Amino acid sequence: MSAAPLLRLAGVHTHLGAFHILHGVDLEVPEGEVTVLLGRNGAGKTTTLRTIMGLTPASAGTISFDGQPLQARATPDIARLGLAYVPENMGIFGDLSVRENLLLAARGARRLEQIDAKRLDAIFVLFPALKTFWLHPAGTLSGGQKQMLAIARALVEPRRLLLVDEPSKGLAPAIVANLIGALRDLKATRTTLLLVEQNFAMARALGDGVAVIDDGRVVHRGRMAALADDAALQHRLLGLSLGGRA
Amino acid sequence: MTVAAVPMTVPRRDPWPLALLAALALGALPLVGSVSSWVTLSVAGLAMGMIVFIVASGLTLVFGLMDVLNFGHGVFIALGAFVATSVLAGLSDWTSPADLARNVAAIFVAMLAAMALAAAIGAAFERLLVRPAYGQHLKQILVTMGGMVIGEELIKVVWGPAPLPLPLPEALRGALVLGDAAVEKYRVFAVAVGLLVLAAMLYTLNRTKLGLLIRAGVQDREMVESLGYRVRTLFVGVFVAGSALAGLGGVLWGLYQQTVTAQIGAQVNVLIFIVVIVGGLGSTLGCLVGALLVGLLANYTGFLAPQLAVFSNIALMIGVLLWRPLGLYPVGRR
Amino acid sequence: MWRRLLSHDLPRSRALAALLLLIVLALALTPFVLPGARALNVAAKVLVFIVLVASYDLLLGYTGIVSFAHTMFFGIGAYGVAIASARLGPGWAAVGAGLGAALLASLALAALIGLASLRVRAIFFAMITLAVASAFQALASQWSAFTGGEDGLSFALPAALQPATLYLDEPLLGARVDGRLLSYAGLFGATLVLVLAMLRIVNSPFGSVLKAIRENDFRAEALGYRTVVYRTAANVIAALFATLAGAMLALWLRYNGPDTSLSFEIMLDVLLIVVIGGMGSLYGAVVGSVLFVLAQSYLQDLMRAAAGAAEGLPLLAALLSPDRWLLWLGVLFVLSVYHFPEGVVGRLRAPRRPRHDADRAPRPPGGSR
Amino acid sequence: MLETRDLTVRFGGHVAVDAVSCTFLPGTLTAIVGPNGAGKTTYFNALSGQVRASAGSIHWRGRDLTAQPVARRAQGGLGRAFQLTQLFPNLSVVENVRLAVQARRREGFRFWSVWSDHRNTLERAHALLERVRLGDRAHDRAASLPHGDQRKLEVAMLMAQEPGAYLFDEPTAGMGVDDVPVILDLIAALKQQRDKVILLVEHKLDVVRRLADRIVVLHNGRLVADGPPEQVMASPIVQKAYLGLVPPGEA
Repeated sequence: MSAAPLLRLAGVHTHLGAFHILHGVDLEVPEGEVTVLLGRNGAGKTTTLRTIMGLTPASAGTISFDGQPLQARATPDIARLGLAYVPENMGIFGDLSVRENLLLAARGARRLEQIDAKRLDAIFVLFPALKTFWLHPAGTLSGGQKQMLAIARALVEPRRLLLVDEPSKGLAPAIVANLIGALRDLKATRTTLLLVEQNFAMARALGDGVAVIDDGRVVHRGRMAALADDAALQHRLLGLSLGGRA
Repeated sequence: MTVAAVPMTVPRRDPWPLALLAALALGALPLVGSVSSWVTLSVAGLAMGMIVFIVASGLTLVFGLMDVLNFGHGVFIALGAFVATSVLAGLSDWTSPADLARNVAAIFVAMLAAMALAAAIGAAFERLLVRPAYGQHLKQILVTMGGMVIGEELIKVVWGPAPLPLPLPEALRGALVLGDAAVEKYRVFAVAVGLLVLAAMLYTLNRTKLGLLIRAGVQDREMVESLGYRVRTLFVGVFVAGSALAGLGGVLWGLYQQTVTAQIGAQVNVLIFIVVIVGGLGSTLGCLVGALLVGLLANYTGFLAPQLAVFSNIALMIGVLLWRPLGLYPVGRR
Repeated sequence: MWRRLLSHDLPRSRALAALLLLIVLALALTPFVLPGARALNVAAKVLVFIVLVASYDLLLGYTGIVSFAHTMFFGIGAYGVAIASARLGPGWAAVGAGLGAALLASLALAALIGLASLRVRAIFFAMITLAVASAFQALASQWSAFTGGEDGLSFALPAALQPATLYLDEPLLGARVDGRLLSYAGLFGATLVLVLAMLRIVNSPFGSVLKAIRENDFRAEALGYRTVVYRTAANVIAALFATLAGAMLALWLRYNGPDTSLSFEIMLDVLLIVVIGGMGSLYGAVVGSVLFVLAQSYLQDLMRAAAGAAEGLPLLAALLSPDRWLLWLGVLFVLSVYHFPEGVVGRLRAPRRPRHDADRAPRPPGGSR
Repeated sequence: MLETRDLTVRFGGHVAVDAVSCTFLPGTLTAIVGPNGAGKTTYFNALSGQVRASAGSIHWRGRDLTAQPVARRAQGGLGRAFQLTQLFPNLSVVENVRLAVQARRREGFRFWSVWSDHRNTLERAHALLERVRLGDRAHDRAASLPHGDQRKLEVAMLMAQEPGAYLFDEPTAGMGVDDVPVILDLIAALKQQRDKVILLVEHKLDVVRRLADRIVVLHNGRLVADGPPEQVMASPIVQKAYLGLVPPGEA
């Protein structure tokens, strides 16, 4: 296997009030690759990302990023290490304009001019709609456009790892295809991505490595290509298969 | 399609609350009868509205950003007013001559002193009283109320329990005559200072990174933290700035009333609560419109039906809440 | 017998039961054991505060409603009796009419405020009640023709209660048996009856639903309880008891003014008593009122002595001067909210674990994981 | 009989439930399944009144209750258990259930009787606790119960309401392996009464297979499949919906 993974989770447990959600998650995200985290809903995918970002405290286990422990750090400090997080509900600042959302995401820039022009143009090429509604409050954008803005915010400054939570959720097929194209271009720049997804088509199009999580535990680890060819395995892990535990 | 060719469209603001403000002002004209007294009342209303806005703006941002409701915010108003009495008394050689430049300079020194002290006490107030009660509204209400009482009593210890006079500097006494309408000089000054503070605030909120952070934090605190900003320290900054603004407002309110008592904070506290409710918690624009509505209404009813003036604020609050239960400009809570 | 009388809400702690018994006896025997007017006034103030604070805890401790309008209803009761007696002349008819009118006014106002809680969040409701109460206070001092303005209204009591009326020639157990004693007895009796009535209400099915609303009003609604109706009823009941407490105060003082029955300081006293006594139990109001009024009356003497001793240091003297006692009240209040949340009763009942945390934020409604 | 006609729920631009028409007959247990964000919980919230329907209507026992508030629907016999446990944390376990029984018997608005004098209400509460095997924890604080027991308490409160329609929202979520059968037996016993409409949102498909007479599959807020378990499980549309390959609408 290549050098030590950029991100590693070992035996991570989390509790949300009385709920015990993650039951010892082990996960590795190699640098420069897209790792897809698949699983039925309620399996703990979103909680895994929130735990990495420190939004939900891990009650046990270790999380290390580039060799540094994360579980003791506060969310802002984790983000400053170079992690970007695109939450399931996109976390758009509705009252702020598209321009202001992006300016805010560029922590190093005090004014728009200080943002790397090349990156901004690349974003506009990926997501032209953001240029059209540049001055509009982000709240007035459509679902797909909001998703594009959420991802654009993660690209406005170089980040070492992008955590993206179900970008395809609630989007029309045409927009999903568009999104896959955009993320594929991003993948070409060898950006490390941990993608949580239910949409198998998107997962297959983008994923290098894959981990399947169920009831708070990683139940399968492997290469996306292998899983894509093995229909039986897909059904057992993800579909309406009648097997599975009580 | 090259990037440059992509057309840009411009957004539109919600006009209704501003229309309400205009309707109130114009509606009062026929009732008041003479244009001159309408002008006098309107300027008085604007002045009062501006001062209340300065004080209330800190409170609404603090709530918007960290869901903290400071029932003791009024104590900083009293603090500002009393500081003004000491400073202006000390600078009597600047305030007694009818030299506008010196008078205004004296007031600005008083304002700076009031803001500095209010900021320092604000930091202590946040550290001791507010921080241990994050997220627990009942405890916040009780503890900040206790903070108000302690603040008032400490002021009495330092400045004595009796009300103190806060005379206007010479050049700001009396009224300007515009046509046949008499407009008090100090009120024009108060409106001017109010506009200055408003401009500075709008510039900060809309043109600077700090302002973006505050507005975004009010919307979605977790997302702002996920972008790498420490919202907790941002909040303490906003709390201290809010206290300083209340101190500044205290100076203006003290001069407006011309006498200063320790209970000044408690009286104004109720007024700024109404303004913050009417405007919409967490919204600066809402706070401005709410403050102007309260200021104008208070002066108009004070002239037309003094007996009912007390209830004009309550009626306004109930009216707005029936129309928009979350206030004029509800901040979209995610 | 005890169980039925206390509506099965026993003190559940020997120490608390002993304390309550001691308080009842002390209040009953004050006129005989400590004749002087001062002790009697302190005891009467305790009785009035017990009823006022118990009714407030019905809202804050049992239903979880924060309202600052409680002193308004207290004032309405006091003014009702004062205005009626001043205008219609002393006599039970005037007192009855004044009290009746006050109760009606409080009922209407409380129902109105209760319905307002339908549309707005808890914090807004607290702010709205603060605004309404302050407007009412301003009104009371403005309508001087009607309310006697800033200096208030003095009035004569019905003949039976006047100190001049003598019932027995020689004193009974050391106390002159006159109208004054009858007034005190009336006050004591009324307090006993009202507190037992409130005890019954909080232990009735209605009371159990109030506690459910405090704990999780979302779930109470899902069970089928129309929480707005219960909240409004709680507001009305608490207001009526506060009105009665106001009337009791006016009858005892033979005077009523904005500072004695409407000032914000009274609201602060009520808040402190409820917190120190212990929220969520009427016994908290009883114990808290006694502790508070005793502290208020005798602490000032203590501070006067201390201020005298600290004559040399101006700042220290100013800090300890009796009229700054509100400063120490405030400090005590903040410390007890943080470090003594369960109050005296809570600590006596379950020394280790706080009985409940009245402001625990309920879980957000049915969002998915 | 519970029925929704073109029930639609919109949050701003996002359509969570898209014109779902469905009829649920007494004596049947219908499982509602679907991938994340399919609108299952939103559909439930619209039925029980937590969320207002943007369009369409809801009918229960012949009455249109689309505009009725939550409490009135509960009184009308629509009982709901929540995915995120909703209890009265500081009240005792038996008090939680007693409040539900008291609500069912409309005895809430009584001021003068002492609550413990209503023996039958209290006994009914204790009996229900026995059925969910929480009899020995009656006087503990509800918040002190472990998660699995809290879910059992939630089910006991729902049964105390004796509703005509039971809406279970993932009743066995996060429950220990030995607790699940207790709940499943309870739900199965309810089915035996033949006159109850039972709806169940559930991810554990073996639970669904064991209890459901009928399965309704929601995807992106739309009803994509409705029928007996074997037929629905086997249908390719549903398989794809679950895998998110192709939204069936365009299949």
